[in-house]
Amino acid sequence: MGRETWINFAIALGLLAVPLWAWVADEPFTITLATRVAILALAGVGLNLALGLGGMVSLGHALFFGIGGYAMGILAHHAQTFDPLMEAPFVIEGTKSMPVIWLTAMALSALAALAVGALSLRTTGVYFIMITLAFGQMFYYFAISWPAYGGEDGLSIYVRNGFPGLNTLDPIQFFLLCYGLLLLALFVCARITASPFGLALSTARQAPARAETLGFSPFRLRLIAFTISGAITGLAGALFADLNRFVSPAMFSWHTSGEIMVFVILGGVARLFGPVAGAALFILLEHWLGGLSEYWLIYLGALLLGVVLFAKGGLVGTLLRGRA
Amino acid sequence: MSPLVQIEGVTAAYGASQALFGVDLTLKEGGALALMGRNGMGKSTTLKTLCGLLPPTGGRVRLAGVEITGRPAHRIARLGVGLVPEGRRCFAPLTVAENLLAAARPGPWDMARVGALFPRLAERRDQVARSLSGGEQQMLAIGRALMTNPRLLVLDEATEGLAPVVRQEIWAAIARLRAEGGLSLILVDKSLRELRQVADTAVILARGRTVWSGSIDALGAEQTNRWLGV
Amino acid sequence: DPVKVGMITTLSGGGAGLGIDVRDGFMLAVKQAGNPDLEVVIEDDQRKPDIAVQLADKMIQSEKVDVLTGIIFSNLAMAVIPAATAQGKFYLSPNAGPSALAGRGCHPNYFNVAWQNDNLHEAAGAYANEAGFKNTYILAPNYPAGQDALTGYKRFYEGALAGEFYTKLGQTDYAAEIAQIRASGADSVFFFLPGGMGISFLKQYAASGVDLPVVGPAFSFDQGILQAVGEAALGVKNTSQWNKDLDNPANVAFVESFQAEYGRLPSLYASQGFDTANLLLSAMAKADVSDTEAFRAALKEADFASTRGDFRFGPNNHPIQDIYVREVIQEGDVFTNKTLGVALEDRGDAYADECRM
Amino acid sequence: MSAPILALDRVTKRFGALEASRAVSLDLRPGEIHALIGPNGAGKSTLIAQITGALRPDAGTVSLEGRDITGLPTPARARLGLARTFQISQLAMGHTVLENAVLGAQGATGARLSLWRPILKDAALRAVAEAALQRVGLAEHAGAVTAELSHGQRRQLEVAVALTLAPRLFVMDEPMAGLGLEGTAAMTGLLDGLRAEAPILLVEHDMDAVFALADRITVLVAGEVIATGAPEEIRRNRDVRVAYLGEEGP
Amino acid sequence: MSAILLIEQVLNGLQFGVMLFLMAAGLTLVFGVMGLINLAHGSLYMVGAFAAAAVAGATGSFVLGLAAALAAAAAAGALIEVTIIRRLYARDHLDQVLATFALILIFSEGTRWIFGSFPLFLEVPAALSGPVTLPFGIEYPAYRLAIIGIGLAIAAALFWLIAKTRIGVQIRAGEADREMIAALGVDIDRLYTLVFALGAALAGLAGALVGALQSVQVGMGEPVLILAFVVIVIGGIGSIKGAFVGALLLGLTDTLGRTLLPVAFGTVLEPSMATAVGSALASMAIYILMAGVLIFRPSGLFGQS
Ligand SMILES: Nc1ncnc2c1ncn2[C@@H]1O[C@H](COP(=O)(O)OP(=O)(O)OP(=O)(O)O)[C@@H](O)[C@H]1O
Ligand SMILES: Nc1ncnc2c1ncn2[C@@H]1O[C@H](COP(=O)(O)OP(=O)(O)OP(=O)(O)O)[C@@H](O)[C@H]1O
Ligand SMILES: [Mg+2]
Ligand SMILES: [Mg+2]
Repeated sequence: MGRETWINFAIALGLLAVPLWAWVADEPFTITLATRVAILALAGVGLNLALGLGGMVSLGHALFFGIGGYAMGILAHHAQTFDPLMEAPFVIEGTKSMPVIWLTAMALSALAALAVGALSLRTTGVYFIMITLAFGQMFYYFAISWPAYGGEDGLSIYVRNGFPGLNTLDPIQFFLLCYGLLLLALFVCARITASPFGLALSTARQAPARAETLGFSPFRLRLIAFTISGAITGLAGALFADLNRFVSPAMFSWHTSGEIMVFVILGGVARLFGPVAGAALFILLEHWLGGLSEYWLIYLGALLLGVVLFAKGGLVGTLLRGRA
Repeated sequence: MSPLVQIEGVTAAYGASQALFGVDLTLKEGGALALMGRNGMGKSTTLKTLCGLLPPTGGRVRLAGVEITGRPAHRIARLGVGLVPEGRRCFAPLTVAENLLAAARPGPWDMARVGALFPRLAERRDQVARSLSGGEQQMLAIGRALMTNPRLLVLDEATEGLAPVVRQEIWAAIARLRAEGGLSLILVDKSLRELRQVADTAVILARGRTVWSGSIDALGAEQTNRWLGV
Repeated sequence: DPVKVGMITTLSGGGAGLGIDVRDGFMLAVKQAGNPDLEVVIEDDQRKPDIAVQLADKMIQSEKVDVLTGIIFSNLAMAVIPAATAQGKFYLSPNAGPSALAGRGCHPNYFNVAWQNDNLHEAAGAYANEAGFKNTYILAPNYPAGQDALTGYKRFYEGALAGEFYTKLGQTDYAAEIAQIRASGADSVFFFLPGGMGISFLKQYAASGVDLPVVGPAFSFDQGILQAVGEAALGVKNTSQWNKDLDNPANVAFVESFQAEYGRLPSLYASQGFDTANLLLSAMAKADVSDTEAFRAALKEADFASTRGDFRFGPNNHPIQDIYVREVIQEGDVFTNKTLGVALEDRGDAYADECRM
Repeated sequence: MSAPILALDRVTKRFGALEASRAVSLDLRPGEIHALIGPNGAGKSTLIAQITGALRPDAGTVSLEGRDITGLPTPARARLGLARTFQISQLAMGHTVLENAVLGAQGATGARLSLWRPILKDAALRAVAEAALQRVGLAEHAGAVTAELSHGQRRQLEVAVALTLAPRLFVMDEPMAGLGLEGTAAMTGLLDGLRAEAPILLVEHDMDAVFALADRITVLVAGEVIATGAPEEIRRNRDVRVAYLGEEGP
Repeated sequence: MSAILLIEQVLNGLQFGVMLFLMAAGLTLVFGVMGLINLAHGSLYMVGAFAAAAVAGATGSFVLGLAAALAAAAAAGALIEVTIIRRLYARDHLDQVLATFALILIFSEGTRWIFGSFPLFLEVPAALSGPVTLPFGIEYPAYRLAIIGIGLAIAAALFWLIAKTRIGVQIRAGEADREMIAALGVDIDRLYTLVFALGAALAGLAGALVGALQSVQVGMGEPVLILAFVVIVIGGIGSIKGAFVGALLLGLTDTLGRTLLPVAFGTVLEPSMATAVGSALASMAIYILMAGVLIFRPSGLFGQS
């Protein structure tokens, strides 16, 4: 096994060990934090597919995160109030079943990613960053002012959704569920990276003209990757909503996009476990520094700055170099 | 009088990988030196250390007796070193005129004189560099270096990718620059024949070291065979 | 038994001023009471709903608090309160009072110590009738609180509307709206634009030369903000359940001690924080927090000296109180408010009927 | 005479006032190396861009084995068997040498891209890729990251990737550029052997190589074909000597 | 809606556009010309506003406040350029986004630490307060007219600086190839520090000018930053002309969208519904505009592809 594999293994194990310890020690909040890490890492894994492998610097992934969140919120809200989502031409009922919600969230965010990608991928570089930001902002303002599902106040879901055979209200069980999905997504991403598609995609990132002369259309490759990326981030959004039992337009805000991007960069762009390491570090910092001072954001800023300037390749990259 | 360029035991590295292991080179004022060697032997790297684009990790570089080792590139350039880099590196979004203007410093070389040397550039004054053909870009790179009014012109593969006529034109231009005097040259090129006509001394590099130096006339079949593969 | 309070409030970023005032007011009362049984943990929500939820989880799961309080903004309140009360915790709201939690979503463990969100707007509507406004132009940002504001105003206002306008949330340039107002033939303006939006609007309104009378809720005219608006606000009427010149002993003492402690005049929010802490202390004196029923009943009695005078809870645990009209004045070089009179007496709220608990 | 693989018929391209291709007609027949030479700025790269699909001609047609491909995008042309090398290496610098070659082999199959099966585990593709690397002499560098290759090795890899496509024809833009004397000789040998597999349209300024390799030469000046013919005819052509080769030409 | 009102709204749109241009000008300098995504540009805007408010408050002079804004923002800009930004030019956009995102945190909380959490006061100078009467009886705030004037002057000066001067050419050359321009004898480091400080000073000036109309508070730079990005992306990055056209387009779209859309919907929907839908759409209008422009012109109106 390569060095990176060992690091990945250690990260995965660490993320599992901490909440298990917390479970034994009866520290439910630590489990909640770990769940948060797993879910945000999942969002980052989604972004990393577009960003790291495909070179698409999207500052609009909050859009998919939010769509996933609202898919959960709206379905659960209708199940909670017992009025169907739609009556004509056929009835769609709300649901509290996680698998159904997940599939819906992924399908909707994939669809959104397909549409946004088809339009945005005509641009490149900074323009791409900004057009994705613009699409995110459109949804943000729409969600704020659209009164049907709470507008800026958001939607509260009083009881966490269910998964067959599990008690999702038990923090450790919900954690394991999220953790399992994270590992699954990581596995899928690893396979995609090693697949012909993945190789063609990263060739299209590094030398687009080369990909074309081998018969691959960079646009199509990117669009497919962007769609998958959106679906994964959408799934994370649905889980995040379930963790908080609440959705709000804040999920659509550009800060959210920025934070997901920060996880990826902090951990190491295009590193399989980069987003996991990044999300874990970020949540830890937020948790610890928050208690230090009212002006803790200054320290967070300084730390982030330090990472960009002095730890190229993010956390995973630095670990790799440190041992080399 | 101290020589114009004196490089002694220079070593240099790209990150962790060392590229130069001890390069020595001397060029007298008004001379023309051919720097030779196979691909990847350190010719361009040597020129980068001379121009300040890559700080040497050891050894010394002197220009007209002044030690310039490790000085920033713009300081060295202002001492009169004009670089025509490998791969042209024209400012792609700028027009021909702007490319020349960006480099201009007072002296005999100005827009008009460069235009006279390369009429094709004068015709394309307002075309952006990225849409120039390869040869046109090469001319622009030379013109741009001349606009700094250097006392030493460093040409790294200045005729790469040029049509034979243009190549001849450029060699003729180089020869003219030489004949007018005042300008010293360091040349890297793969055409031995032309180098022999223009240069007076030669230095051969292999694996980042000076392995041979002397008058270009002393460069015989044995050396070219052994160090250049012809 | 000791009571542990978790305060989640906004201490950094944009809305930090409000959270800091609530915290300072609250802690002043805690300090004055000197009750060793009361412990307070304070955390910053950064005005982000998901952070607020995470902090609430932390307070409940790992700090094991009994009572939560502190949230400033309605959207954060919606994220935290239903879950907290569902887990058997008490929530005392020092500021936000979204209608969803006053009506069908009310809960016996949720007490609002400030107002229901509509209250100050309703009072503005009532004042408008009194002032003889016949044709008001009303505007608010396009989000739920803004929509509620206009609804609240219209609930009591009897005149006609010269126009009804929703601005973008966070908008800072109001030239277009001011031009609409000028052209609308209105005889008065009602606006709800909290925070920086209100400051911008008032400055620009003053410079525009339109001089129709303006009325609004206290949020854009409060102590923390007025200095930044300056003369542009002079003379504007605004509605509030509290003012620093209210002449009751609790308030006089509060204003004095707050100034002594923090070196600035207290704001609306500070008074709400102060009242919230005193409500909690009054309940602690009567019942043990581990006896939920008794503690709840003790809270409901609201047996404390409120800085705003009479204070009691309605059937949905929201205040029934007087709401005053104030005018912005200048005292030396400080801009502040003077109470003019009562706009709505013993006002409860419009949603109490929907509350079943 | 066998039917041409590639045929250009009065291809015209304008950039504003400049006519970069003026009714250019030329063809490429099986088994030949057809060199395209001309002064800098004559329009060679522009013509190549129109052949490969990066630019669309304003008028005229490009056809491949009798089929009109003027409107096809680059990837579609590649799938029809058009392989090109670039004047400036276009390689995935972060990938290994083998990965660059394997992707070419994948492209040659024309199969839909799997998102699941690891490409390096595909023995058939690997065999094609390794054979191509072997031929250009890069076999022992298969595991190296491309960014670590020397300039000359990158040029070799360019050719190897083109080889993996098992194309109907090669279009090569200055494959000798930046190669040393030794490298040029090696590349000349390689191209010489290649023509048996598929014809080559070769743009090159190295006249020694051109005259050593070409079966036919077309000379482009100011966007216009001024001569086409066997190397000897071209060498003797007065116009060509004036416009391109110069009096001291080989 | 009457014709006079419509004219007035167009004027408002133009004025908002010019205001946006003031904010976008510095950003496009740094962002387009030096190839750096500076999310912290909004922070420099905030620094200008706070400096102006503090100094104007202490001295009572708006002009001194403006000078302080220019100086403080330029100094802050030069400081971060030398210590941090300089290391980012060679990095990809991603690193730039993260590093300048971190700078936002530091600036915002640092400002709050120094000035507290409450908005500061900054007033329009007495000479320019109140309205002036324009033809057709339009009453228009004098201060806003002054902003239009300043904005136009700055637009012209910048355009000249970048397109026509040797320094401008060298800056652009430096963006294309930093190492090369240094090898030609230009001290690109110092040049970039100057340009960055100039961009920062423009942001500070904008902050101070606009701060007198709006609220001077922590975080005031963020919404502006996004708008400014939208402006320069619509116009085409690196083009001062593009920033100018983009700003006016955006100002008009936003202002007219805000006022006309609710009216337009009022013809088909009941009034309160129409205002809600109309203003919801209006708040998205500029982003729709930007997406539309980019879909048809992927590198903006005046950008080079
Ligand atoms: N930017 C770089 N990063 C890392 N290594 C480099 C870099 N540039 C050159 N090298 C390495 O340094 C060594 C010397 O390279 P240099 O470019 O000086 O050779 P050269 O003699 O100019 O060759 P050529 O004739 O191909 O231009 C080579 O081994 C090369 O691989
Ligand atoms: N996009 C463009 N816009 C304007 N002019 C262009 C553009 N692309 C190429 N040209 C011009 O068209 C002419 C032909 O250029 P091309 O690159 O095809 O020449 P070439 O024959 O390949 O030259 P070289 O051998 O130097 O590479 C040149 O004069 C060039 O300046
Ligand atoms: Mg070289
Ligand atoms: Mg060419």
